[in-house]
Amino acid sequence: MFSRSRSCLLIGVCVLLTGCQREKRDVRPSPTRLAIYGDAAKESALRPGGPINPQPVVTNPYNGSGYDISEGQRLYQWYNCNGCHANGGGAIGPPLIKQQWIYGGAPANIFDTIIKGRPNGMPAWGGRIPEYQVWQIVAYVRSMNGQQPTSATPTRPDTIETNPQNLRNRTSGETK
Amino acid sequence: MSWYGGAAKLVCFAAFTDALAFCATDVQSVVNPAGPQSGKIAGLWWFFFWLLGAIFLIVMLAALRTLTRPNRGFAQEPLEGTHQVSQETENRTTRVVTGATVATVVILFVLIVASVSTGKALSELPYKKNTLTIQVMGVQWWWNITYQNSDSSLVVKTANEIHIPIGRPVQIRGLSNDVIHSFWVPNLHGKADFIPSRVNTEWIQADKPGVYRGQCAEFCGLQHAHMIIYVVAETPENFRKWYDRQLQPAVQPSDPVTQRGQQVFMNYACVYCHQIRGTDAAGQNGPDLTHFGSRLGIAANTVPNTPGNLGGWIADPQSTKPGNHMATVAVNSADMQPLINYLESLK
Amino acid sequence: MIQTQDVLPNVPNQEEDISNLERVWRRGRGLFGWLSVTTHQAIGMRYIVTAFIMLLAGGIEALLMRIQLAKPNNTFLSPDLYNQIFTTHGTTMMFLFAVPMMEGMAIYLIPLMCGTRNVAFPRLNAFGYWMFLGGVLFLYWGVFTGAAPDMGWFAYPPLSGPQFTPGKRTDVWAQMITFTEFSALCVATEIVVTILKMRTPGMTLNRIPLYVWSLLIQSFMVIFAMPAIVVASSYLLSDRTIGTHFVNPSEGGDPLLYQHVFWFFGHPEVYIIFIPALGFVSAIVSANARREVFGYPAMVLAQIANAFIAFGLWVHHMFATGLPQIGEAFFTASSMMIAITSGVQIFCWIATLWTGRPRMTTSLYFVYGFLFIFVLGGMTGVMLASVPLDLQVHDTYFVIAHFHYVLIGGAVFPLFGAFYHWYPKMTGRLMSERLGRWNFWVLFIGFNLTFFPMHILGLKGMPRRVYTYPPEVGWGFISQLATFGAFIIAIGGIMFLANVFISRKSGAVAGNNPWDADSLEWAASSPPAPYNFEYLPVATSRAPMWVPREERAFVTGLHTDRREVLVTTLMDAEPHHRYVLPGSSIWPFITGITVSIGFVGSVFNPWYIITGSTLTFFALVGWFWPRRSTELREEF
Amino acid sequence: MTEPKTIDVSHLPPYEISNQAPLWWGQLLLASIEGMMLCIVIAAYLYVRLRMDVWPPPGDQFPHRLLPTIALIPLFLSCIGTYWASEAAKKDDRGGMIKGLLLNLVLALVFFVIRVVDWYSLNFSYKADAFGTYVWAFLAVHSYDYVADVLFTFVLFVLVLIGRTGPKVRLGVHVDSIVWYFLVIIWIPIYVAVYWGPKLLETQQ
Repeated sequence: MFSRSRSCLLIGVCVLLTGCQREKRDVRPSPTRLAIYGDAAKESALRPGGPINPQPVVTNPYNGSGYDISEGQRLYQWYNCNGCHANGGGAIGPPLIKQQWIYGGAPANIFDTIIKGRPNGMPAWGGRIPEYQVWQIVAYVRSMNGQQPTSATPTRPDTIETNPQNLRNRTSGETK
Repeated sequence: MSWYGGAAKLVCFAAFTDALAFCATDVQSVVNPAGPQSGKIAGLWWFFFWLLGAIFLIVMLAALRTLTRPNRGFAQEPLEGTHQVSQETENRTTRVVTGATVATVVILFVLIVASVSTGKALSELPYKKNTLTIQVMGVQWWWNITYQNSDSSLVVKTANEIHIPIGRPVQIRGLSNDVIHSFWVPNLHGKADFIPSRVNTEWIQADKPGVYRGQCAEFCGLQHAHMIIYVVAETPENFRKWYDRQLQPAVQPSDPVTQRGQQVFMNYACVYCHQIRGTDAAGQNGPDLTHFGSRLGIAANTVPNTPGNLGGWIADPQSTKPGNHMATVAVNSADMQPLINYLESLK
Repeated sequence: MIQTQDVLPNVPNQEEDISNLERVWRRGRGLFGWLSVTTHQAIGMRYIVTAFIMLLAGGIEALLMRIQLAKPNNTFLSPDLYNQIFTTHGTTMMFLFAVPMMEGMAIYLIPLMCGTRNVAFPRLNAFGYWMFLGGVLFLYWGVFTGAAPDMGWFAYPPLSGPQFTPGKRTDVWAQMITFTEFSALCVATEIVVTILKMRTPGMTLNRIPLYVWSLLIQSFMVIFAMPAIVVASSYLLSDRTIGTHFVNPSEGGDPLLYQHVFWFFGHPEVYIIFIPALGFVSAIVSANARREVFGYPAMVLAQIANAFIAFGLWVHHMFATGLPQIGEAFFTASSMMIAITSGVQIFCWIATLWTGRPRMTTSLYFVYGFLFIFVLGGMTGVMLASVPLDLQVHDTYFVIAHFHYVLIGGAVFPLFGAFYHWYPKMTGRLMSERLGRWNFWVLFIGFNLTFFPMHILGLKGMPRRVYTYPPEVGWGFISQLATFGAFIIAIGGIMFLANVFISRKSGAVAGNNPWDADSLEWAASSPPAPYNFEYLPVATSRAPMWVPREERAFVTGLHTDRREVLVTTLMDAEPHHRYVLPGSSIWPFITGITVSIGFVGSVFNPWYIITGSTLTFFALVGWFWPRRSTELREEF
Repeated sequence: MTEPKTIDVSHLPPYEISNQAPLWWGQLLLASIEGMMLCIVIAAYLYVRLRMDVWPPPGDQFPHRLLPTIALIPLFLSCIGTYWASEAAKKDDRGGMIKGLLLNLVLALVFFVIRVVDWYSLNFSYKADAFGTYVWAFLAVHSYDYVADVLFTFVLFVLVLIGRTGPKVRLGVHVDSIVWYFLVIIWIPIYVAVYWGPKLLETQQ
């Protein structure tokens, strides 16, 4: 009897927890994630080192958080990542929807790539944007590959062309 | 004297101070029109108010009159006779109810005519000449403003603050590229929803100088409450001056502190989102800051534009406006004062 | 064997009939029995209790919002929490309180008023309740796990779309809608069929009580309006979960289309809530004014007209979206026409009270409160129908004041009146009239104190759905007043609850017809037996309970050894054939579980639609599989 | 004091298989709910089309019209089987019910096979654009209802086959017929919208 009520409690707690990570919205980033890795990036402990990557030890604080993935999606546009990588399919830069990563596809590797930049065009964002935003972008990039829970990942963007005249096969949109 | 005496005093005091506030703070009020559009609507409002108020009183008096009918009380009387009303009474009541219904129809007809003719009058403003076109784009959670002109050198970009000359019809072309917003400056006109993939226009005109407060009126997410726009109505001369000032690129910093501030701005993430014309900063994601120092408010007018507020806003945007999209950038304490000085110098 | 009906015909085998009925209609024991109940009184009561709990939940959410808004720049709630709470408040009140409460009252009262033993589809009825409960549990699961919807109760895309509301919040909302609309459609179907086909003999169309008319009209409105919200919530859900483009403007969808579809449902929804309440008012007025409601044909026609017009004015929720002017004029006119049909009803009630001899019971107090509040809300409604005025006050506190005046005044005040009126029927004891008066005045004053100032707030430019405001706009004091009023309403609510619980134990025993009211439910005992009537009473006039006892008539010859009822013809209610209702069944509950698996699962993985449907198919086969045991007992 | 009058109903039939049965009315209402839903979606489809300049959107081909048009023949013919079965149900004619239901099921399957083949031939997915979304939604919703009703008809068929032809089953067969007519009737506007809609609403270049 005791064990049954305990398992009921356990199930109840699990049910309550299912929503938590996905729905968490820390709009205010924790102060420890405000660091801007400038030149310090080279001495950063977050250096998994080179193309061949041993066990990544750094986990993304925003893993599985719907809000942060969506923030990452916004920043991906804001910081013009789509300028080279398009919507993950790649253009000037390599595609991001893929299995094989040149510099490693673990969260820490992607973080590292964004912070330090890579040869042949990937700029170093270290010294520019705060750490928490990099992690949000990492979360979004990983979601492109289905590396985030589907329940936390948007199915499609609401990509909206601002100017109705530019819309493909659309009427002008003038209503008055 | 007891506790409720004190409470009564308190309420009276609060009522008094608020009555003062009521008179003083009509910067965002439907019944304090500052232009022809809102004036017509306010006129229509008072017409509706008095007419419908009178009808309400009549209906309520009729309803209360029924209370004076002989009351049967709780005791059970014999059933016979109580449920039947004489035919004569029924006929008279029928006449009264029919009359009331006919009166309702007539009054509603009057109201429809008044409403539709006011609507027509509102749409006549665009036919005036000498108009000004301002493109306003609602963005989560601020207003991106462009004064349109066929001559591209006369286009002005700013944010969260519209200056208009008095007596001149202004066309607001409303856009949105994220969610639906609604532009509403009640002292000038009603709402216009800004809907992605559509352009909605609204014509406003102010007849007396002043600062009119407006606010997004369609729920648009976390900071819907802090998406405020000021419309500053000025004399044509003042407007001209303001406009010419806005056409200029940003002032170059003259003293070492502001020069340092400019460097700070360029070195941090600020440049990815903000534009300061005349410098390398060309970000388009956030408000244009070219003439930031001349504006009334910060963070879509969430707080007044003071150096203190600005410092607080940059250091921790999420405390002023939780959930907004400005990056929290850890600016060194040594860099903060020059940065504030620089931004405030952008008159 | 106890006689429950006030008058019984003199027929042989009376004792045997009654003991048969007792046996056949007995509810099962234990948890299994509780889950398989299909009698309408039990299901109706479950709806009422669950919906009332939802009223309390919505009320608590309202108080939290009022605390947050009591002073400028308050930080009691974060914006994220505030958005969740106001959305949950609206959703709860519209979908989980108002509609289900009206349905619950209808399920309880309609078979009694129609003089039959149960609703037409008892198992569908039970299933509807499980669906409703599923919606309640799902939404509040979201609330307690931080996945409460936060995009407003009408969930306009793109804000509610995949990009701007990450996580599962909108999905929870959309599937909660699916649950409750299932429930509403089940109830509407069975109410319509019960009213059309199972009225007692003699209850011709022009003898149907006004409350039953209002439910017939409301149910048809549900049938024609709810499909729109099915479409709207499916649009949203499939856009979010499988990436369709129903409302995606960049691929040819249109967010404005969602608004059209939503309000095509949303406006009739308001009438779905308050038309039954008008039925309550008619019942209370006729019972307490000691005469039939004046102008019966006018009342019925006005309600029908109301229902038709309700489908032609959804656009007045969208005047600010920039529609063509000619359309706006049309929708102004149609919106104002509602004032005519509502006006006719108001005039008829006043005429009834004027020519009758009103007995001031608490329920009649609530009717007077209703008249005051609802007429005032109607006046502001006429203002909102005018395009220029609407452009100013749309989406402000003026609108909030307006719809609380029409929904609380138009639906909740009559509902409280109805509780006081029918509580003795449901429990067998009268509620305290003394506490009732207090209850009324506290609610009435609290209500006006809360919501009247909001008109002024709206005119002073306060938009709705803002989680805070700065001090310089001068909304502080009025907001504080409204917060104060909200707590008075809460006290009124507590007084009502106290009255319910005290009277349950120690109220005066009611007897069958404490108010000497006119309709057939008062012929049954209080509370009614599971079979309602030993012998179905015949409606010999429009007010069958005011017919002298010796002139009443009854139906005999129905089999009492099974749940047999009488089916009558549509217009004249002539007896047509007998019809055996199913007894207790666990299958509605099982089907409820399988359907819930589909609904809840599909939020996380679309394939659950297939899983849920397959399971539901088997559950339905179990549901409809003819039982050999019952079939053999049938003589045919 | 006179005794209350009584109306004796014991002579009335204990069940009814016709449009007087409550179940028949319930089914009619469920059909109106679905019909209403369909009306709204078709109206929405026209609305979306009016907002587009080019129709169908570039890249999307017209759906082929040959197969679905041929498929109408078994669909309409299947109504005969349904009618046959429902009339037999009224007369308690087990053989007639079996034949009618069998005809219904076979033709329904033929139709559905053609539907699936045709569906595969669409060159756009629901993810492509609003046009694709609507076409897929129409097909998916109708197929869902269709499969559900075919399955329930099959269950009824099995019941009749094993000799369970009590009034409930026969009423079921009768009511199932109106569901089937409904499914056939709503297919007509969907067919027009999906297969002729793009053609009829084609942009005049």
